[in-house]
Amino acid sequence: MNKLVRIDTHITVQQALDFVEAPDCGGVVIFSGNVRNVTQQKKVTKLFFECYEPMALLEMEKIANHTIEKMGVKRIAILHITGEKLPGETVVVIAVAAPHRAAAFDACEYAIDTLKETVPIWKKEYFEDGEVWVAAHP
Amino acid sequence: MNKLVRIDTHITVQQALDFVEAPDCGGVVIFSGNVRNVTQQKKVTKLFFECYEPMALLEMEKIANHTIEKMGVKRIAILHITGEKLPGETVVVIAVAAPHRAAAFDACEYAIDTLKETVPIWKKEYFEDGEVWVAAHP
Amino acid sequence: MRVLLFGIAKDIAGKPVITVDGVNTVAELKSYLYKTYPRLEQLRSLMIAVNKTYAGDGQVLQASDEVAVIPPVSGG
Amino acid sequence: MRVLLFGIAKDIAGKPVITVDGVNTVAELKSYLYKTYPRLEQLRSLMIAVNKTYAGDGQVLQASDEVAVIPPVSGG
Repeated sequence: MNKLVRIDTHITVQQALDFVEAPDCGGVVIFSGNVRNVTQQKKVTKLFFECYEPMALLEMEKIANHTIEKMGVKRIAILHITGEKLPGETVVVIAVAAPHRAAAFDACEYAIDTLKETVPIWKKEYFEDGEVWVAAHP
Repeated sequence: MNKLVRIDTHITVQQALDFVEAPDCGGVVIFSGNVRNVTQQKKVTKLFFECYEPMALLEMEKIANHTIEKMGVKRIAILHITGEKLPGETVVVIAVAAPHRAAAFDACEYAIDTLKETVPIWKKEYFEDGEVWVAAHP
Repeated sequence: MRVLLFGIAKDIAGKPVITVDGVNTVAELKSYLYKTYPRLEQLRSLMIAVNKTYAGDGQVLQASDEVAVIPPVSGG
Repeated sequence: MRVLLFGIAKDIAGKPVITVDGVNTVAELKSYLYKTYPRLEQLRSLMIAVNKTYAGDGQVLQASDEVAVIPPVSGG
């Protein structure tokens, strides 16, 4: 297997790294996204992620396939959490192994950019005085 | 401290990640370089890295400073091993935390590209039938 | 036809699943949704997924399809 | 003046430190090195570091400087 897509309540960089690392690829590029403690000058108390899980997994797999078929990637892991997270906790990890590091950088950035545009996952930010679904309104 | 540069006999992605992660940055980009088992169709048995350590640390620090002062990076860790390594083992790790992920990708790629050009570290590849200092000759 | 709702769309409808009858295409479903839940029109975008794939307005809906309302995504 | 050697330069010289006298600039040091160890001329590049910083050919050398011969680097 050259791709791993997973939605879980807890994910780590190490899981993704362990999946993609192999002695035939010299370089691994990883993106790790964490909950920020402040957004638009407001203190974030927690986040909640809701997933349309079967479709989200399919969209994550499309991203993985594109990087392998078109971008020179050997192995890719795309992990996303679901449920509640506190500031500092990891919500998404993408790890890419490729023979050429420029390809690994390009594919990892493509994967996180595309995930944020197409994968049906929704983030609700909780503040001390309320809550909001992120990016829902113009 | 917003930068960590280290040359050691053993390094891990987790060390670099632990240093740069903080709740004020949403994204971390990591490059991890490993010993490949094959180079130019020849099986690699081991690698040996020699460092001019005090100068290498200074050059690594220059790279770190540039990413923080000019590329929008909040924290960066640059780790490189010295000594012998086997195929699959990690020889370099660069982790970058930035408020904007595009900046983190750019800075991480800049850091590894520049490290390979300027930092006085030399790699000797061992094959079943000999050994060679990498990139020494045209 | 059962229609799944997520994120803010679920909050606006007040439930995670609604039943919609008499719509034959994605466009007709959207019209029904905007009429029934006007606050959906204020969202930055509204996509419909049919059988776990994004669907264009012209796509014909079958009773057996898995249909879902996808408000603006914000993963990662 | 003590001159440190690394990587393939150390192998070519057969030792990690050499003593060089009568050179006043980086250019003169390089000439001395090429004359004494002709195989150094076959390298892809040869840099000199003075006090742990890359130095241009015109840089003047002091007896107290930490001088190092830097063959093509290959870290990472």
